[in-house]
Amino acid sequence: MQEQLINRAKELLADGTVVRVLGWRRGDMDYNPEVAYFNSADELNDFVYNGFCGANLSKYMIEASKLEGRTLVFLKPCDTYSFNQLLTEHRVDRDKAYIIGVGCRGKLDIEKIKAQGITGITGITGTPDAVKVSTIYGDFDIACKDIRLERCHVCKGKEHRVYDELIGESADTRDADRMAGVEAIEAMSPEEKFAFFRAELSKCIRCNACRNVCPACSCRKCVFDSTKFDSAQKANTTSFEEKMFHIIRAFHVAGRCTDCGECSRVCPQGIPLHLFNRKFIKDINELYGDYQAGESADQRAPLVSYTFEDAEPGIVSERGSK
Amino acid sequence: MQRIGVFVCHCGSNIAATVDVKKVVEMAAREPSVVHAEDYPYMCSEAGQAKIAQAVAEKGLTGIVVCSCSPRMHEATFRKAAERAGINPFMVEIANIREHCSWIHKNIEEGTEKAIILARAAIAKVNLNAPLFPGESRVTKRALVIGGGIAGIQSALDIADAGYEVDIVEKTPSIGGRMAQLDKTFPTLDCSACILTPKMVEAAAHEKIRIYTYSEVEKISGFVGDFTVDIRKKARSIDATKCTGCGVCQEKCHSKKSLSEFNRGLGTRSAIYTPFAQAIPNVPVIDREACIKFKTGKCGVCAKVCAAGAIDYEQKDEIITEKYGAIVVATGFDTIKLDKYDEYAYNQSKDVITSLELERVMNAAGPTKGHLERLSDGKHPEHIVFVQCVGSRCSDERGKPYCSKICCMYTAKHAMLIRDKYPDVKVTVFYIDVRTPGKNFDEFYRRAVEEYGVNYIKGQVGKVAPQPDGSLLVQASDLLDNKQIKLKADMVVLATAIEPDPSVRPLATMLTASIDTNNFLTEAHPKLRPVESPTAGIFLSGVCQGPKDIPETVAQAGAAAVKAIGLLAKDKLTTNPCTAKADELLCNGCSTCANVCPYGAISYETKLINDHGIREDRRVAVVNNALCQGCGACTVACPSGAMDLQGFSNRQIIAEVDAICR
Amino acid sequence: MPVNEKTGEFTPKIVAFCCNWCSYAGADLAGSSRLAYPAEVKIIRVPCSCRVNPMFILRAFEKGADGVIICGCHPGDCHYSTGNYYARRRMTLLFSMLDYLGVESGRTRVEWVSAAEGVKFSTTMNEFAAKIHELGPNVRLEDLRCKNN
Amino acid sequence: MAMMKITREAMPALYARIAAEQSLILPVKTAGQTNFAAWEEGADVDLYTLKTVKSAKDAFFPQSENLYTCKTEDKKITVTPEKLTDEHFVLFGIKACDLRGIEVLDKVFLSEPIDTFYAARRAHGTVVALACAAPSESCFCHAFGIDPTAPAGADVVIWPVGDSFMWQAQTEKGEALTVLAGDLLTAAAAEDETALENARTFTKNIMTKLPYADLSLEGWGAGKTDEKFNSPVWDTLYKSCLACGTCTFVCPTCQCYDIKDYTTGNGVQRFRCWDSCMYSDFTMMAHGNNRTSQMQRFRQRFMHKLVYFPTNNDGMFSCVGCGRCVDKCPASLNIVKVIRAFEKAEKGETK
Repeated sequence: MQEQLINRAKELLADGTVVRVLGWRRGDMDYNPEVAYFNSADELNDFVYNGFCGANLSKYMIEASKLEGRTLVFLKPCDTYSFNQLLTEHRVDRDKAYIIGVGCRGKLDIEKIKAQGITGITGITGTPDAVKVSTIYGDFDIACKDIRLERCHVCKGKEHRVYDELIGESADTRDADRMAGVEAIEAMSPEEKFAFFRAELSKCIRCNACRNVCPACSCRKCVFDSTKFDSAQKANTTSFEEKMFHIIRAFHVAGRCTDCGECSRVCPQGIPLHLFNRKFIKDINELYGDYQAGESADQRAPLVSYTFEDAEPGIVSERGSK
Repeated sequence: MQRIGVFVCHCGSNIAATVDVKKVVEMAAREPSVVHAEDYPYMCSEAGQAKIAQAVAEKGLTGIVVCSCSPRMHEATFRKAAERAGINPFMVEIANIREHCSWIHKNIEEGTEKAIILARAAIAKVNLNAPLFPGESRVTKRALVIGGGIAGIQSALDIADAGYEVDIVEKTPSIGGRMAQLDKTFPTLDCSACILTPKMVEAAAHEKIRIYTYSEVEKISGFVGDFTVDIRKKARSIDATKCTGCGVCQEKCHSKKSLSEFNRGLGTRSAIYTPFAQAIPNVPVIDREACIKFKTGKCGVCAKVCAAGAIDYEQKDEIITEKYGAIVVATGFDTIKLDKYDEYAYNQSKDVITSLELERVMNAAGPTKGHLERLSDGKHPEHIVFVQCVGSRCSDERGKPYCSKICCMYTAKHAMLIRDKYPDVKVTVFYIDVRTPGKNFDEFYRRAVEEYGVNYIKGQVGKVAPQPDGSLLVQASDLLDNKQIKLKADMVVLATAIEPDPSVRPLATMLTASIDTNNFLTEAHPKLRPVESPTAGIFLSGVCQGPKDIPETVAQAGAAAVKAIGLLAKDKLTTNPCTAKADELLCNGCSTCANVCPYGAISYETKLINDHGIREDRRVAVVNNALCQGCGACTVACPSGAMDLQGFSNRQIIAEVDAICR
Repeated sequence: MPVNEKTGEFTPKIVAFCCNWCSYAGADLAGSSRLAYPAEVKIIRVPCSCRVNPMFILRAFEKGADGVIICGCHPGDCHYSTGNYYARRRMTLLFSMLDYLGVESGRTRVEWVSAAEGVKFSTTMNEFAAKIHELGPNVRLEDLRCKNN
Repeated sequence: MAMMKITREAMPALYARIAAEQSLILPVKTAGQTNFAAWEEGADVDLYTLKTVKSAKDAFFPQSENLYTCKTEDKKITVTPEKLTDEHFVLFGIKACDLRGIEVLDKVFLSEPIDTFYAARRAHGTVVALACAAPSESCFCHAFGIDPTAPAGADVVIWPVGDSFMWQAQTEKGEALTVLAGDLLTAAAAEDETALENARTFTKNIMTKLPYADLSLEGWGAGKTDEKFNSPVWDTLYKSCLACGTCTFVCPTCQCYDIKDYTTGNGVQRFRCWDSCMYSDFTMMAHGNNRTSQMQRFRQRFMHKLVYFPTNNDGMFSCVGCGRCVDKCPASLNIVKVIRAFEKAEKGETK
């Protein structure tokens, strides 16, 4: 598929449809391609598309929308939800984007490979179903389903929600219940819940990677960076600020988060941040009807809507902690 | 840093009794930005206000905190005082240490401590206050009166007489309302129609008044001085411009079995009908549910007999959009449903009727042509029992907790009229209390007892049981003699509680006017602003605000009219400066705020922004200050905090939170 | 933990956000009707319940509040017609999240109180304060530094 | 000093013995991640994980710390400076690269004006280094002349060999710790020393096979400002940078901090916290920011590590090759990619 993408990108550059290409560039390891702009056919020789191209390119389109001319952007099915959401919020310009919906059979998580005790990796090759990891300590064969990103286990499906053309086959890799993690926590006692989140959030280093990678966190200036709320942007001397940060961040993206999973993917401390977002998604679905942010660009988000019969906030204590 | 003056009011002993005002002064004075603090028995008095002016002059105050009664009471007073003293009125904050403190806490230590904290919160807020300047908005010189009963007619006439255009919207086919259904009025016993119809005619003939009958308000947008209202003119199926009101169509109509709403269902009417003889406009409507033509497509006799060719079966509802500066609500009342009062046998016996039904029975144009007779068999009654407080002053959910206010008097009226016209009929009234506060009211009641021999029994009726012989057995308690009694009656009349007309609820939502638990519209102040809604530009006329008799209704209608006239007389209004404001540097242009704005006050423009040296075209939110009412929905919807509310800014509220929690 | 110096009892800090049109007036009515409720409750006036930002609530907890209650007009009666509907959704979700994080759900509450419901205002505040007393001091969302300084 | 030995089974006893005397900071696994943390009963000590997520620098330069407290009472303000630490502690299990990182921080914080908070912690800390056995693909400490099998600058060095750790005190502080460990340590036998040498040789051999084994810092270092600063290479390199602070916060040498005030309600608490040159408000001043684009911020970070710092510190790079940024950057950017991109560009030019 990679060759197909490169060739098509070269064509579109050549015929002037686009003036640049936003994609993934080969990294210095097989597992760390980086997001990059390609301005010429020559540069496209470094273009790569493989199982480690998990990065969601839609947020980069905010900056690309400000540039002259059209940008070719490759979006995986789940990335298109984010793009739609950004369209809804007027953060990207549809006319400035030429979207190739790329096929996706699930993306891989290098952390899961490393978690198997594999280190000294010198190369990774593979098929859609399995990879061979070569290391200085020996070679390992691993099934892809064991090393997929968390989000791929709860895949939203193989359909692209917005595109100009499609290249490549996709597969729905869902093999887990999206809300299982949330439900497990909901079933805990308040003490257990508190202990769980305290342990997770105690790791937070306020690096802001989750925020900065998040396509919904597209504010020009985050409230945590401004002085409007007297809120701390950086690590404070106690733990509360981390809680505040993660609650508010999740709240600000509630109803806008497409559950793209980038926050959990990038967290250097492996905090399962999607558990915050999915809690809101679950509540929204249960209380206000099923809603998938980014499914189309003309939806009205749940937090800017209401019905006369909405549940009262007291429902929280009624449902109560177990 | 601000230079803040803190003024602590004793409110006589209202505050000083449970709050140590000297201590509040002492503690407030210690706050870093406070340069002056004093107490005074009545801060709102002229002398109290003079103290503020003096402190401003002497200490160069930039902000003022008044620890006193609720800001809903005197915020405006102190803002004006500040303005006179040369300070921007929005540099004043009130710490509510009366309603929220001294009146509810008996322990002086507790009260004082809380008062100090409330003062600190207000000081913390003023520290962040900035001068605000009201804008201006125009006033449309036209009023809308919703409801065409005596309240609406009177308000409309008064406004029109002052020279302003008025539209009346009435949902039934004619104006006149409940008063048109009454036979006689207390305490003068003059004929209701005789005094009402001239008013109706006057309203119809007034060059400044337009009447939309058979019409309903569908949508209201805008704000004080500039409301836009959609009125649905329901299809009458008659071309009103052609109709001469001859009435032939009603005579010839083949469908005559519909229950007459005007006669409270006690008589029938034709499918094409005017509700009553003196209806205004004297143009019938076709009840499409009852009309054979509409039901089967056949018939059409009315069109055949109409010499004017006014019948129009194709007529459709029409939406009229009009602008108004003021809106008077006069939606009136209805009696409550008696479904839950099985003990009175209202649904079982035709001879158990409500007082309003009795009005129709007594009326010469009513179902019995004014003859007092049992509706079951047309027999002349020998004994009529009146039951007071049916559903009024009721502690359970079936009725209303309030006193309907008019029942004592109309029952006395009914009793008196019956005894006057039919001296042979025995009249018994069961009452809890007889309430007669009104001019000539008690005299009237006493005449009923003393001159007309009406038998008043203090006690409650427990059961009305229809008997096989057609009579009614009334079981009651006599509280004065402390015994259970049973009476045989031929008719029972229930003084049924009144409630606001059900149409008021959706209307209140459209008006954004607040409503109480009983669906009466809330007044801006129960004593000082009784005819105004808290929502600016909305005025309350008649029973929609609370139970009233006719003179009170007319008086209030006039008062509401005067308030509306006062508004319409202005060319421009100053707008509330506590509006939302977008920080262009932070705005994402995401439209989230516009999605929650109930006033459509937020629009977007693309403009060149200089963000610390980065110049770029950005889509940013712009708030229309005339439209924004300052609710703050947008401020929370905005994820970046770009949207803030002046006068209730994020930092101000956070400062209050901090001060309370510290 | 805020403790009454004399009695040694837990005296919670309770922040009540009241909308200007209904609930603040309801509180005024409670006052003029002399319907007592604990002095631990301190009211902050906001134009509408929809003005209450979740950040204010977290801020209050951070600074040591033991309970936060938001009062607004009854649904359908909002002075701004729709504000409380938005507030209702926001608060429902926020409270649910706090519950999810292990913060006792009784520490937060929304109650609709009209201008005519002085009795309800007083009853609500009494109930809420009693609940906070029962729950004890807020430790899960408080910034420890504020206690020591 | 004498080579000693401690069995793996004896380690918990060692931790308890040290912790009874002073606080012990060592790699602990919490919620699936290993970071340096204070030991407590039941802690999941993890000496196996090669790289803690954050480096060990927190022990001397915590992510945030209070500097002083202002308390207002009425209109008076009292200022109470935070007390300098006077308690001894042991930092256990630090790797050679992180140890070099501490050396870099010493250059910054222990030269005039001395950072007293840092200095107090340095004076009270005993450092036990753990030699590496199995480097990972992201390691490149050798490029900075670091021998991961012989950590330099520690008070004690330990080596994992089979079921035991070899233990050798390097300083007087280290000797004191050896005394404290007492009977948990036994003298190493000759065959133990041989095994250690074999292990070290094995590890060094692996170092030569790592993907970054050939990484060269040629062209970087003191005095290279002009030729690197204006290079067009930066323009393409930074593009995918998310402007988060991950690289900065996991880095053992990043030493920038911000000073902030926290309002307590009765005054303010002044604290410092790690800052990141990747953040848009880094060194923000009243007039705005002196670096307005992410390219400038991105460039700053690497220029500082590879050019400015060596220029001011006798050629010492402020990168130690720990490879954490390689592992953790959410956008897969890292210092090696920067070095290689320049290498490629410069080679291209010379062709």
